[in-house]
Amino acid sequence: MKYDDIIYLLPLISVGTGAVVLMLLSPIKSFNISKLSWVTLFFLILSFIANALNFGKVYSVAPFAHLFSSMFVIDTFSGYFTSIILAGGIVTVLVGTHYFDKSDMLRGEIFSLLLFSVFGMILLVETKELFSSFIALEIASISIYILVGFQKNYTRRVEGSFRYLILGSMASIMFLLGIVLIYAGAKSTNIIEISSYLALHKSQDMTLVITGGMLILITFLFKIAAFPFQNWSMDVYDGAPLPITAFMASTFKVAIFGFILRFILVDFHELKNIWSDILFYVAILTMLYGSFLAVFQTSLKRMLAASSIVHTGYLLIAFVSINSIGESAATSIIFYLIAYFLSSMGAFGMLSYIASDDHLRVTYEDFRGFSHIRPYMAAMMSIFMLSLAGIPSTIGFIGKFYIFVGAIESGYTLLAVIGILATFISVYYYFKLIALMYFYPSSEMTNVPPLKGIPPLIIAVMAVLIIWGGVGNTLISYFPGIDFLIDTAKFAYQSLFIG
Amino acid sequence: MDIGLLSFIIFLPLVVSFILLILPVDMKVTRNIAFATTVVVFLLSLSIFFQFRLTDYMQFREFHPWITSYGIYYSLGVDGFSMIILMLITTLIPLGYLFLWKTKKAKGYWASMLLIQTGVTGALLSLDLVLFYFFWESMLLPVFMIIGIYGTGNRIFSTLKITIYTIMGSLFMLVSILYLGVAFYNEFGVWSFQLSDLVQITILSNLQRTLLFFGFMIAFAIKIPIFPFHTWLMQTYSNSPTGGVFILSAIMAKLGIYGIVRFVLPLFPHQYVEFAPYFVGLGVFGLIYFGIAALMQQNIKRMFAYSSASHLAFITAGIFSLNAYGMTGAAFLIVAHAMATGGLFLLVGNLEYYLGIRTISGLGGIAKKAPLLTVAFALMLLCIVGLPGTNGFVSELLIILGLFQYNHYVGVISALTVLVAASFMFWLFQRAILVKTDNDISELKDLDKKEIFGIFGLGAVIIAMGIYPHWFLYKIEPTIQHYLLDILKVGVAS
Amino acid sequence: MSSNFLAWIVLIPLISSAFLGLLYLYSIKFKKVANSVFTFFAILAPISSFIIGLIFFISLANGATDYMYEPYTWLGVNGYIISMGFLGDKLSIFMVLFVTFIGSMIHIYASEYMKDDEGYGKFFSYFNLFMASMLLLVLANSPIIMFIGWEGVGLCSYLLIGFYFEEPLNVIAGNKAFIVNRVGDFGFIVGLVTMFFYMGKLGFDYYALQDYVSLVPTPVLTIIGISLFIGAMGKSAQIPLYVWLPDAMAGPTPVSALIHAATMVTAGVYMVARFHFLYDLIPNVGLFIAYIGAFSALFAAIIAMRQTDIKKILAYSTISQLGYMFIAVGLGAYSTGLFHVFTHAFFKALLFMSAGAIIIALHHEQNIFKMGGLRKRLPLIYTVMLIATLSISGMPPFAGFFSKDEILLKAYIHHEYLIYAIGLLTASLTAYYMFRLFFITFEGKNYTNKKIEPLGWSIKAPLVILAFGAGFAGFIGLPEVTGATNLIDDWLKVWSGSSLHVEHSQEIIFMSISVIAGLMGIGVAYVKFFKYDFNQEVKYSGIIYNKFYIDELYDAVFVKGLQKLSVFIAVVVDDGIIDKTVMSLSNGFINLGRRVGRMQSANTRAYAFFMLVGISSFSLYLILKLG
Amino acid sequence: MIEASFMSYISLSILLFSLGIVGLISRKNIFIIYMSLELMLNAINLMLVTLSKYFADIDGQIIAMMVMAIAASEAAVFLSLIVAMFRLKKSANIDDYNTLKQKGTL
Repeated sequence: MKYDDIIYLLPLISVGTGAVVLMLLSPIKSFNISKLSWVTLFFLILSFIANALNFGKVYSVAPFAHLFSSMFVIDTFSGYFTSIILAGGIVTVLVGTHYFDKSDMLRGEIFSLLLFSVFGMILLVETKELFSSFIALEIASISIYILVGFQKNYTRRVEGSFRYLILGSMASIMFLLGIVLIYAGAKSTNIIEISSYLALHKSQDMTLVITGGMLILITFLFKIAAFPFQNWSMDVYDGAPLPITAFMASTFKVAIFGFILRFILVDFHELKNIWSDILFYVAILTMLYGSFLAVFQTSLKRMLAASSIVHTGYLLIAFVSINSIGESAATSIIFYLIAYFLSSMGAFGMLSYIASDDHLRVTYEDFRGFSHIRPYMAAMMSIFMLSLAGIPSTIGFIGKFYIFVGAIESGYTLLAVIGILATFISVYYYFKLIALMYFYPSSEMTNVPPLKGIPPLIIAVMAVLIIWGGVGNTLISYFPGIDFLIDTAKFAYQSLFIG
Repeated sequence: MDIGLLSFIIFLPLVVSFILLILPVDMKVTRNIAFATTVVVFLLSLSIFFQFRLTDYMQFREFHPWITSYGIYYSLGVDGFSMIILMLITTLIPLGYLFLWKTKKAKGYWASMLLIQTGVTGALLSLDLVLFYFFWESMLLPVFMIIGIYGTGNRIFSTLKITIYTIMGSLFMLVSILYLGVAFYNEFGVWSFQLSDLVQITILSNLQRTLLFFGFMIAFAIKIPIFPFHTWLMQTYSNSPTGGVFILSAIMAKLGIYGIVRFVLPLFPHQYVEFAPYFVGLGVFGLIYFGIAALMQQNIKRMFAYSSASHLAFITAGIFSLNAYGMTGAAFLIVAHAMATGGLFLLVGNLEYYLGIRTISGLGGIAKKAPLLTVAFALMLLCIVGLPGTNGFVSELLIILGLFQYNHYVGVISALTVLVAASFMFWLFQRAILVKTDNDISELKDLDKKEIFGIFGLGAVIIAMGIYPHWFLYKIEPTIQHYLLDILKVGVAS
Repeated sequence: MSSNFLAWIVLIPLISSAFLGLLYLYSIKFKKVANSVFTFFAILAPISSFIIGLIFFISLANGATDYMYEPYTWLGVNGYIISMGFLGDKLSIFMVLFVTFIGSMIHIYASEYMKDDEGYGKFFSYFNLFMASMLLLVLANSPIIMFIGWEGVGLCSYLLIGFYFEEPLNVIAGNKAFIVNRVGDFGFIVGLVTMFFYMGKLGFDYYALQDYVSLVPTPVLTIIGISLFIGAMGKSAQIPLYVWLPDAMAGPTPVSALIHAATMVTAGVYMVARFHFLYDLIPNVGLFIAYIGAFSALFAAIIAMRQTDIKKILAYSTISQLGYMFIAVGLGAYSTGLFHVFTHAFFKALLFMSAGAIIIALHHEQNIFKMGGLRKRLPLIYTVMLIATLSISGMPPFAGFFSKDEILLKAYIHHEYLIYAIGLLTASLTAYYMFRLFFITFEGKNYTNKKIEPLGWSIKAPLVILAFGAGFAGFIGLPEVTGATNLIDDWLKVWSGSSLHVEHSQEIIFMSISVIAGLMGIGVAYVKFFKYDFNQEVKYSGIIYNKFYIDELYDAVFVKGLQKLSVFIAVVVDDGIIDKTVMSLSNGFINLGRRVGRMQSANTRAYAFFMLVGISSFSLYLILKLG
Repeated sequence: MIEASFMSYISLSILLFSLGIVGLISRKNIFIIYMSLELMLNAINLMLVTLSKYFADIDGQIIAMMVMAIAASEAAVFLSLIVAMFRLKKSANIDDYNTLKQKGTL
């Protein structure tokens, strides 16, 4: 057996070991939050580097194929998503530490749980086999359940966590049921085998497999909070501690998409068009529902939660328009995920830095005249809002541009129009915040954190990235711009179909 | 890469404003540097004006790849029409600065003004539709800021209203742009959003073209604004600060017109011709409708808002008249009206600065106190009214000619313009400026040196363009003829 | 004399106006400038224009061809060139002469009349602008350039009528003048545009138009003719657009003199004469014009009979006289009309200026019933006023007699007996109300014993000069019965129209008829007012005194109507309907969102149930799909 | 013979699964909700085992084992949360936990 495959597993391994190590370290009193966070960072960055080693080229390997019976594949696609997930973890730690420090009941275990969930997510985007993907999903989800409800003396936390747990396990049961049905239909749970089976037996009755696929799809829709299964997200996002919300809203969604894209593109592309009609309506309803919820929220956190539903809708537009014509739909998802990751991570992160969940700067109104107290923070916040609203000169615009082009290209102009409408509605609730921050004379605010330390730096970096992603171009040839991102997304897409 | 003249014109204000925002300089320095910048830009555009060749169409082209994977290019160019508007913008803004000089606004105000200039010139000069949309949207933010932060009255509401309203329109335009791009891709197999490429699309059905046409038109109709989409205008104008309303009325509204001529006409000539009657109708209707509405307004800014709406409707009618007279006249009226309205708003800004916001009935007796201001006011007013000797007359005459050629009855109705503006403008002049009332205007000061220079500079241009219009027109003329070719093609085709 | 001096005729007053304006601003902003400076430059302008005009006149008289000067291309669109051009033919030079001459007189007069007014400089700046516009109007070589002057005149009338702008009434009068003129201009522009597209094939100056006019279908010509005449109605204050003229009295008296005598109101007549080639082809329109003129003449005369304000009376008399002029030009006898314009310029200027003299002499008293017995106290004014009154009443051998009589004759010759009758009636009415004015002012018991302001030479001199004009200006247009040549018909040969003839015996009869008519008017006036007793206070009332309530009618219909409509549009339509719709869309959406938000009930079982519904709907869809 | 028993196993598991769903939706007590979730899981396990028996390959049973493991881990989270909740509100009624209810609705 060839051991050089180990390099491909390094990210996974380092995160896993990190998780275990942190679990062991956390009881030790001398390791306070900040120390632990540095340890966490060490492992995350280690695996990030390990992942970045083979970046920018199209590859696809199944490490230790005989050992794992090629349950895992590590290709550009997974590498791409892994890097986003790891970045999510890193940002969460960097930005969140400040939050974890000042809020009680958050002890070192959270970092180990965080790493576990990251581990699960990486696994999720690398797996090629349904049941192992189920396990990965469960690893990620369960650790997140715990993270949400970690502060067990806050009702909202525990309640949110419990609701998430019940509905989540209901969803995963559906997932399991789907696996079982597919197993019953295709006598296998390996994606490649299933797809070859489907290819071979086109003529036969596929009801079981299709139903199973549908159930898996439902789970996916649940996890990304698409329309009929979106109710939990508002409560859970609202109930969770802010950094965790950020982590869930951006990173987890990315991982899920990574999995389902592989699932759909590789495995079920034969049968995809069976679902395309219903997904069409799901996308529309998701966007509408999200917009409806978002327009009247007073709490920023809930607004962002609702808006994340809308963004799910945008992603679903691209998801629907994936088809044989052109790769732009699929790649647009992969690209938009980055855009959304940066924006929402930035917004939530900023919120988690300057606000607290229940008493400090919760609602829109609490931000009156914020720009006079912290002009730069206000500017960053505005940048995130603009990017979320998809205003040009932010990466959010390019992402939307990309998605709508894909939709139109594959003939879903109506979806594009509705997406546009949702965008236009979103302008209202994003700009409201900017208006409040800038248009009011400065009001006295209690203990606004200063603009120094690591979290603001990270957030600023993300803001810069957003702008650069919006305007950056190939004029400066050696510096990666929009084109670079788009090309990487294309590589990731292509790598799905080799080997 | 080499930076062309146009890029310089576009991005100099942007760079300067960022530097100013970051550096810890106080308001005065910011203001002076900002003014210097605009002057430099003005000189640059002046050089363009003089280097402009009548022989060929698009000039000073710049062409660099931007988002190559989607064939989006950073491509700029200027033709006679955009050149005259560029001149207008770069001339107006410094002159406007002279008026805003004394406003005690933070540095953000001046920085935003510069940003607006960048957005406006960028939208004006870009030939790639995505690039155009890019500038078109981003010029909204500084306006949003200026009105919201420095505005008065119910500013936040009206700011959100204009922003959302405009963005709604431009999003429809975005869809149309994307659709065109995809259509081009489907037909030619490469991505491009170049105007010169997109006009070659042939595969679109008539229905699709019509829908896209309206996708574009709604954006511009809201910006201009054309009749049913105008309600944001009045609130915004009456609530925004002098600088904001100056920019909005004098420059931004004109860009809507410009967009129609630059993009809609070449992209959808058939629809342009097919729907011309409706827009001419809307235009002439709006001319009279807004004119009458202006009559009884109590707030001067509101009244001017209505009056500019009326003129803009007239311009719209002009560009849809499908002949050289109408379009030249429209181009000319864009300039004339921008100058006059801009000047008027600046003067009203002066009144507000000294006397606070007042209704018309709260003013009066200004003429005795501030004769220079009164003279300037009268000058601008006469240009609005379209009195011979001002460029207002030339342009209105040309548009009437064009509309008459388009349809005699429409032409006759549009000739009512000589009555519409006069009716309320002179009444306003009587009540607000001339007649002595017992309102206290002791705070009022007459124009200072800078303002005299600014406003009478405007006045001089207005008169010059009225007495010797040809010298300004012959540079637009070939471009207009070039536009007409599209229409003629349609005439041949249908 | 090179033709580019034509431009200078216009430019000199223009430059002086601009210069005076700046000087005035300087003097009020920084340091006072002496009146004498203003006076010098102000009076220099019209006189020098007059001299240049005179030179042109002489050279034309010596048989030079028409002068044409086109300095630059004013407008060139679509390869169609409209150049800024000046045309010096017999008509325009003729107009230039008397406009500048009368203008200079009024300038001189005003230089004293306005002497202690702080708006002195401004006044003359406006005045010269007025001259410049009028001269541009006259000298223009194409309708568009003419329109520039045309509008300029309107603007100046606005400025001068509202000269004392702090009084609301003055400004309102100015606005009225401008707006009503604009109504006329609307017609003018329509005519202009139509002309441009139907007659302008060869070019747009008068020659080109004249060459092409024969190829234009008559209906089009009719439209053009009528719409142009609407413009003339506005400028020359004919029914129904005459209402601004009486109010124009708000301005200082020299302004009234300038507007009524020399410049503005004659523009309409000039325009019709200028377009004679057009109107020759559409006699029906000409007839229409003639009738409008006739009725205006009568109407104004009737109103004038009951007025008490001296300037108002004169204003109505102007309208009435203008009616005569339009009768003439309408009937194609342009030269006759212009002849009356010429004579009228003299005696009307004279009347106004003497009225002005009286007014300042009596400390701004304008009500004739507060005057009286001024004969002894203002002998000079008495004399010149008498001349002027006789002249306007058409008494031989004064100027008015010849022109008016010739007009009536022309009316008869063209077999327009109704017009003739109206003209005759108006003549006697004119005689009546003018002498009424005259007797009440100068004869009768001395009513006011205010002390009289002494009048300076610069008021007296112009009066005397004009008095000669009013007396003898008629001799340039002697009727042929006298055997002398009619100089003016001779000069304006092109415009003299159809030269129908009547026997001299008949002609003499007509003369005597009109003289008798005039005498009757005078007689009545004498009986009623010569020994007018001021002790019983005059109280006029009734429809005539109230000018047939026309102003009230216009006000109620147009002004009030528009204002109501405006409020309706702004409040009901815009705010009430359109904006409400827009806002209700957004608010409706938000409220819908609030309703949808109920689904976030934080009830786990409800959520689960909702999920289940989703799942089952998916399955249902699948069942339907797979069959 | 085997057919019939196979179908009966399957139908039994379906029955259990439906019971689980119904319980999940209709019952208020958090314990019972948890139990109905477990019921569903076990129904799936039963199905898996039946299938692997039917296909005569071992995968299904292995999966069933793993599912039990996962169910156990979920159980841990569940129970701890239930304890925490009960501490907070002294109520086992799921409907009492609605602090996250959407405010400001019509």
